[in-house]
Amino acid sequence: MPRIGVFVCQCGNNIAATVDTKKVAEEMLKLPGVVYTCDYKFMCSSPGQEMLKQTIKDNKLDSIIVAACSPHMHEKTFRKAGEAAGLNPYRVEITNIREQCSWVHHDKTRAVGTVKSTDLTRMTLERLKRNQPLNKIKIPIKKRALVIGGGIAGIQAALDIAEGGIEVVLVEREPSIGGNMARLSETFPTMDCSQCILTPKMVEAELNENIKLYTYSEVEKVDGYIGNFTVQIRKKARYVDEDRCTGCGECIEKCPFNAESKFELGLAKRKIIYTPFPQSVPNIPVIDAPNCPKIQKDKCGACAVVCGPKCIDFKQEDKIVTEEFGAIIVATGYDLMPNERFGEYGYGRIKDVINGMQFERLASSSGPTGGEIRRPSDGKVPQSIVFIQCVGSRDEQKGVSYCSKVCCMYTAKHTMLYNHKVHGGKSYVFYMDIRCAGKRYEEFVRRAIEHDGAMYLRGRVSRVYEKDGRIIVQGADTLSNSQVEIEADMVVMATALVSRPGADSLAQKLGIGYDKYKFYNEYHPKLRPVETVTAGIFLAGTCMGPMDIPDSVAQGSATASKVLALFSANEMTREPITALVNKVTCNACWDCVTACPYSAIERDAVKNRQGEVVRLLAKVNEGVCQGCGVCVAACRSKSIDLKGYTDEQVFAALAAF
Amino acid sequence: MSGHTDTTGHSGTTQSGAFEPKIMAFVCNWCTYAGADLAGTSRMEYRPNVRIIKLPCTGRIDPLFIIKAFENGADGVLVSGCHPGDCHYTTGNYHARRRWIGFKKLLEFAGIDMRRLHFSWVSASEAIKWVDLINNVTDEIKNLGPFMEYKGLK
Amino acid sequence: MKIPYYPGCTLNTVSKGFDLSARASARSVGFEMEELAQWNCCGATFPLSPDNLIALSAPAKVLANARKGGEELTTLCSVCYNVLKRTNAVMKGDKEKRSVINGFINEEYDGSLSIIHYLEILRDKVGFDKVKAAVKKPLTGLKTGAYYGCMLLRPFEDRGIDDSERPVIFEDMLKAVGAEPVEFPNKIECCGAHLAMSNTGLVTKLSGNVMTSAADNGAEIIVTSCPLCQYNLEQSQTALASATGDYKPMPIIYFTQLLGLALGQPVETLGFEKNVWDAMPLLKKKGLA
Amino acid sequence: MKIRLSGADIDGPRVKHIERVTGEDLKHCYQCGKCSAGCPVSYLMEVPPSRVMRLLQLGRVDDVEAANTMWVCVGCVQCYARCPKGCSVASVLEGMRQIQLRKGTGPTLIKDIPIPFLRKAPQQALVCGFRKFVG
Ligand SMILES: Cc1cc2nc3c(=O)[nH]c(=O)nc-3n(C[C@H](O)[C@H](O)[C@H](O)COP(=O)(O)OP(=O)(O)OC[C@H]3O[C@@H](n4cnc5c(N)ncnc54)[C@H](O)[C@@H]3O)c2cc1C
Ligand SMILES: Cc1cc2nc3c(=O)[nH]c(=O)nc-3n(C[C@H](O)[C@H](O)[C@H](O)COP(=O)(O)OP(=O)(O)OC[C@H]3O[C@@H](n4cnc5c(N)ncnc54)[C@H](O)[C@@H]3O)c2cc1C
Ligand code: SF4
Ligand code: SF4
Ligand code: SF4
Ligand code: SF4
Ligand code: SF4
Ligand code: SF4
Ligand code: SF4
Ligand code: SF4
Repeated sequence: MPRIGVFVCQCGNNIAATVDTKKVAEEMLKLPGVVYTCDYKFMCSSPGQEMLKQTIKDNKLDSIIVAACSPHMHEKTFRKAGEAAGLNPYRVEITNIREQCSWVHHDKTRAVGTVKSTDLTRMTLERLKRNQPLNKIKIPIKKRALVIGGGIAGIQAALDIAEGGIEVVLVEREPSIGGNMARLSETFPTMDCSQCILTPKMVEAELNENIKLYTYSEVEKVDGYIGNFTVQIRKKARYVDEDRCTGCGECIEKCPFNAESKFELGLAKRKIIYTPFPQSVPNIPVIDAPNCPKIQKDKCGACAVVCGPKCIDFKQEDKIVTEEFGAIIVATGYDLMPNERFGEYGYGRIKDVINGMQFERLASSSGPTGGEIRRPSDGKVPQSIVFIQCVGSRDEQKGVSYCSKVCCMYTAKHTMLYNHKVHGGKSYVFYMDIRCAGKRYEEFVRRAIEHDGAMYLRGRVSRVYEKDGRIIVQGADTLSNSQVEIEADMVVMATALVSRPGADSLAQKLGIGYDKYKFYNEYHPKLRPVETVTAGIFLAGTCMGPMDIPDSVAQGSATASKVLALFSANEMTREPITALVNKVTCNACWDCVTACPYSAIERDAVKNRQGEVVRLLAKVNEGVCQGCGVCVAACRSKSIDLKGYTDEQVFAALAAF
Repeated sequence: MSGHTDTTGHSGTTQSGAFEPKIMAFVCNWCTYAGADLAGTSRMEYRPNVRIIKLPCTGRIDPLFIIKAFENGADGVLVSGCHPGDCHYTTGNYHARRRWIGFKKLLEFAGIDMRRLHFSWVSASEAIKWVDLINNVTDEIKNLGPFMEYKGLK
Repeated sequence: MKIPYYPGCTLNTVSKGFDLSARASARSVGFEMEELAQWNCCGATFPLSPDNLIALSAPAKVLANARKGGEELTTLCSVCYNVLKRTNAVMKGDKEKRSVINGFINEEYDGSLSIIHYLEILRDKVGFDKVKAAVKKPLTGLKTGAYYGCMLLRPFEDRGIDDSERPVIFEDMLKAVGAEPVEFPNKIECCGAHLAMSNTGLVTKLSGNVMTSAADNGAEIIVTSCPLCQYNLEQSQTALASATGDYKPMPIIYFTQLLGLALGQPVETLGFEKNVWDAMPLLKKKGLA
Repeated sequence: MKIRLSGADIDGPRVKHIERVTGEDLKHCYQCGKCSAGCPVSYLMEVPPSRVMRLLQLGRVDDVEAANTMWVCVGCVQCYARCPKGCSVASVLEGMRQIQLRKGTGPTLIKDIPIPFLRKAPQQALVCGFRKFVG
């Protein structure tokens, strides 16, 4: 027989005014299993808690009910008190007779309130009788962090975490970290040179003892859960021994062959053995294997000959390394929508129609033209440039429905750069709306218009074609209500920012969600903007949607502080309200697996001694389960139950109703 | 021991003898339960006929709970959770809703008048909505009279 | 290979040369165009207002009849192609409209026909490489502007023939027969279409833009797939030539006429005599006739 | 110009009628101007395509009906093919033309067709023209 105590709180007059607490206590004492009841003025006061503890001990109670205010108020208080008196905290249950009774039923005769309080407490009692003691789940935390993607967001996250004394592995797909920001010329709204503010951070990331860089690498497989992830990383063959290479660049110098530079977006060539750009971090070249005649046909080998430390290894293969982490930050960034989709703008047909990122390269002092604006076709300095905004953005027919958020600003920036570099050059901007809502952004655009003379035309362009060596741009100016035609030397398209190819497969490896454009989903757009539904995995930067550098950096730092907070304890405790599979009855229908919003249920197998699979069954990963109970309702064979809210408990409460 | 206790010791009627329905409410912990709490802290008044069972999420609600509630003497059942898109567990309430569609047919088959079953969304800030909901449901069930189909089953 | 063929009213009358050269060319590259036993005018315009179902009954009737004879239907005229293809999409995709239209025409047609343009047959079924192999007289050095107009390409969701902004199917065909396709920006711009009836000034202007654009890029001859385009371009050249002194009119012909020439059909059977601006001098100059 | 706006015009029966006949939802148009930019006869129109959409959004059916726009539109569908929102000004204009033709209030543009045209023009031009201008 259980030994249950029921404590009915008066809350001064808050409860006692409309509930006869004494009567409730007396009614409870009549029920089987209840060995002690009382009512008390202020249960949560120190004397109240002391009384509670003492009574538990004196009467050898094994579980208690406190009939008082909402569990959202004092459940923790009383569980703690119970625990101090030697009870399992989950054997302490609350009945809410204040918010649900005394405060909402104002019957001064106390009849209504007393009846309802008695009913509610009786229901709690029946639940409590079927209560199992539960223990908080303790999860050890592996205090190392993984950052996937070495753009500005990922670099910032890694630096901040390292600053907090925690080890970080930064995995970058390309041969160098830096991401898209490395391509930019000057950056809005302050017009600092991108390289000047980015390079020091890249170098710092390389030198920081707490940061391990895996460039030219990709995440292959992710297992585990918050605090305990196991990750396989593929280090792609560089054909250069990273440990011995001094970065002298001799090999690059001597390599006789060229290929198109991906970094320069088709505006320049690079060698077959190359670093993407001069300030690459690490400054270790890679060989572009598909284009290297030595690797393909055993011809050449010049680089190996000139390399002093002999670090070229044409036989190098990909390597898989396995590492363990407590948290993962995803910062894989964005791409630009392929321009080919927009035939009406002449891209692909007309050489001098380029996109915004290509313009960044032309304007960058480390770019293919040394920072002079010269058009790709003949190297001439363009005397007029038409900028087209919203190319692919806000275009649900051929592009994406969202606004890319940064292109209004960078187009204004482009007109300024152009005006500074080409005196007398005229820029025209076709826009639909000017969306520049950041701090000092509106002022920035007005400067482009008022000071740098950019001609803004409200409307879209419909046709771009060549005539007599010039580019004819046919658009509309809806403000003057007319069709306009401009003869230009160059056209720059502000194409939409889109997710990276393969963003979805990475998300599937990580178990995080993404939207229809394959941008990653945050847990809550306002209140948990850098978390994902998968505990321990965080998001920073443009992998979740278009944003500019200030936002990307803020998010990088935000994820770092989340990780540091997580790592500030040695282990995590979690509410033990999790699902549990009945191994005997589970028939492996996997309904629960598909129902679980957190992918917390795995397909497990029972094996015999020979290691053969005897049968399959579901298994809940307690580290991941959030205790929603969706699986329980989904299971048709009643083989999975939710601790603390078991079917048995609910039915018992119903029976007492 | 079952049934609302009342001062006369009879179940289902008040002293005055008028029919007082018993209403079972299944609510989620995060939204509706908090909304009901807010009604309390705001000292709003509503009909006393409802008894709440708190669950982590409406997605936890097994259709059997509802049948059991009727079996145990409920005259009406109320299910309320977070608004679509606001679920604390992201998609729990979608699962719940999807299940209800099939479940409704089953309930009708089981002889339960669908007017006795109410679904609603009440967020943590919608105390007024909660109060209105309880009052309306209580009045409606009152008009329908006691649920007799299952009486005597137990 | 036999493919059911809908000529349409224009090809049956004023543009007979288009029809004949296409049939003969088809035979040279290995397929037979089998004219539908029974057909009526398609209406020559796809009604843009969706409530105008009556206008869909004529093309639907064509489709229903064609379906009785096979699963495919080919046409030459761009307008017929456009009207039939779009009507077919309605019959296939919109159950409600389908039943109303079927009610009008007293048929049970479900949109299961596949409408393919002659050029698509050459590209997808025959293959341009096979066309190339069948060429007897390569049209070497013939600078040809391929004029697509509107109806082969738009609107994009029903297109099928090619990318609506950057089509190449015509040029690929011209390359296969050894001609030199000329890229010109106005190849997908409108010629003025039915405004020929009410506003010749406008047609002259639009067609003029097309032709000057082609001429500026070096075209000596223009090919089309649409009798109305052909008519508008031809008719506009007189006015164009007198308005701008340096514009020299050029022949505007159907693509099948060039195809037939390359495949070795006798030049007199190709219908060049019908053209206002004679192609013969040019072809002779190039040693092609 | 000053326009007095009223809900009765904006959501009025004439606008709704146009929407029903043309199958277009005028609200979708966000006035980017791409249709006007690409329309080959835009320069001739008293009200260019994007402005047609705007005036109709404002409930100004008369202003559109009074303009030559729907009678010079060649039906090339360029506006629709390139509209980022999938609106078809071509359909709107055709629908409005149909409304006028059905009422018999449209101008008679093809009273007298030049004989040489009749003799030489392709059939399709006649069929199409009559469809467009006579209804
Ligand atoms: C033309 C243009 C001009 C701009 N100008 C400005 C400006 O002036 N000011 C401003 O504030 N913003 C500007 N921006 C926006 C700015 O570029 C972005 O805000 C910023 O670069 C986003 O950084 P990120 O780290 O989120 O992404 P990225 O820079 O894209 O970095 C992501 C990194 O992750 C790597 N990666 C991707 N997938 C994987 C994978 N699976 N595994 C490993 N690594 C992976 C990528 O290789 C890349 O290095 C501009 C954008 C454009 C297009
Ligand atoms: C009409 C309106 C509608 C909005 N709607 C939305 C919306 O739908 N969605 C959305 O995302 N955002 C919305 N916002 C923006 C949103 O309100 C803000 O982003 C958000 O509230 C900012 O929070 P905060 O903490 O920065 O500042 P605040 O909310 O202003 O909080 C600052 C706090 O600091 C206290 N304080 C100030 N000085 C001192 C001092 N010296 N010492 C101690 N305390 C001090 C203040 O009393 C205040 O409590 C809206 C804004 C407005 C004006
Ligand atoms: S425990 Fe709750 S109900 Fe009791 S006195 Fe404290 S606040 Fe009031
Ligand atoms: S020559 Fe050798 S050491 Fe120098 S950069 Fe090349 S690989 Fe490195
Ligand atoms: S072996 Fe390859 S990488 Fe080396 S120098 Fe030759 S081409 Fe360049
Ligand atoms: S930021 Fe400006 S240019 Fe870019 S999509 Fe949005 S509105 Fe268009
Ligand atoms: S309780 Fe919720 S989170 Fe846990 S396993 Fe079940 S469905 Fe998944
Ligand atoms: S739903 Fe139930 S029976 Fe099916 S796998 Fe899950 S626990 Fe097992
Ligand atoms: S192109 Fe479309 S959205 Fe843009 S103005 Fe024209 S109808 Fe409106
Ligand atoms: S269909 Fe009419 S409105 Fe549209 S682009 Fe063509 S001519 Fe202009």
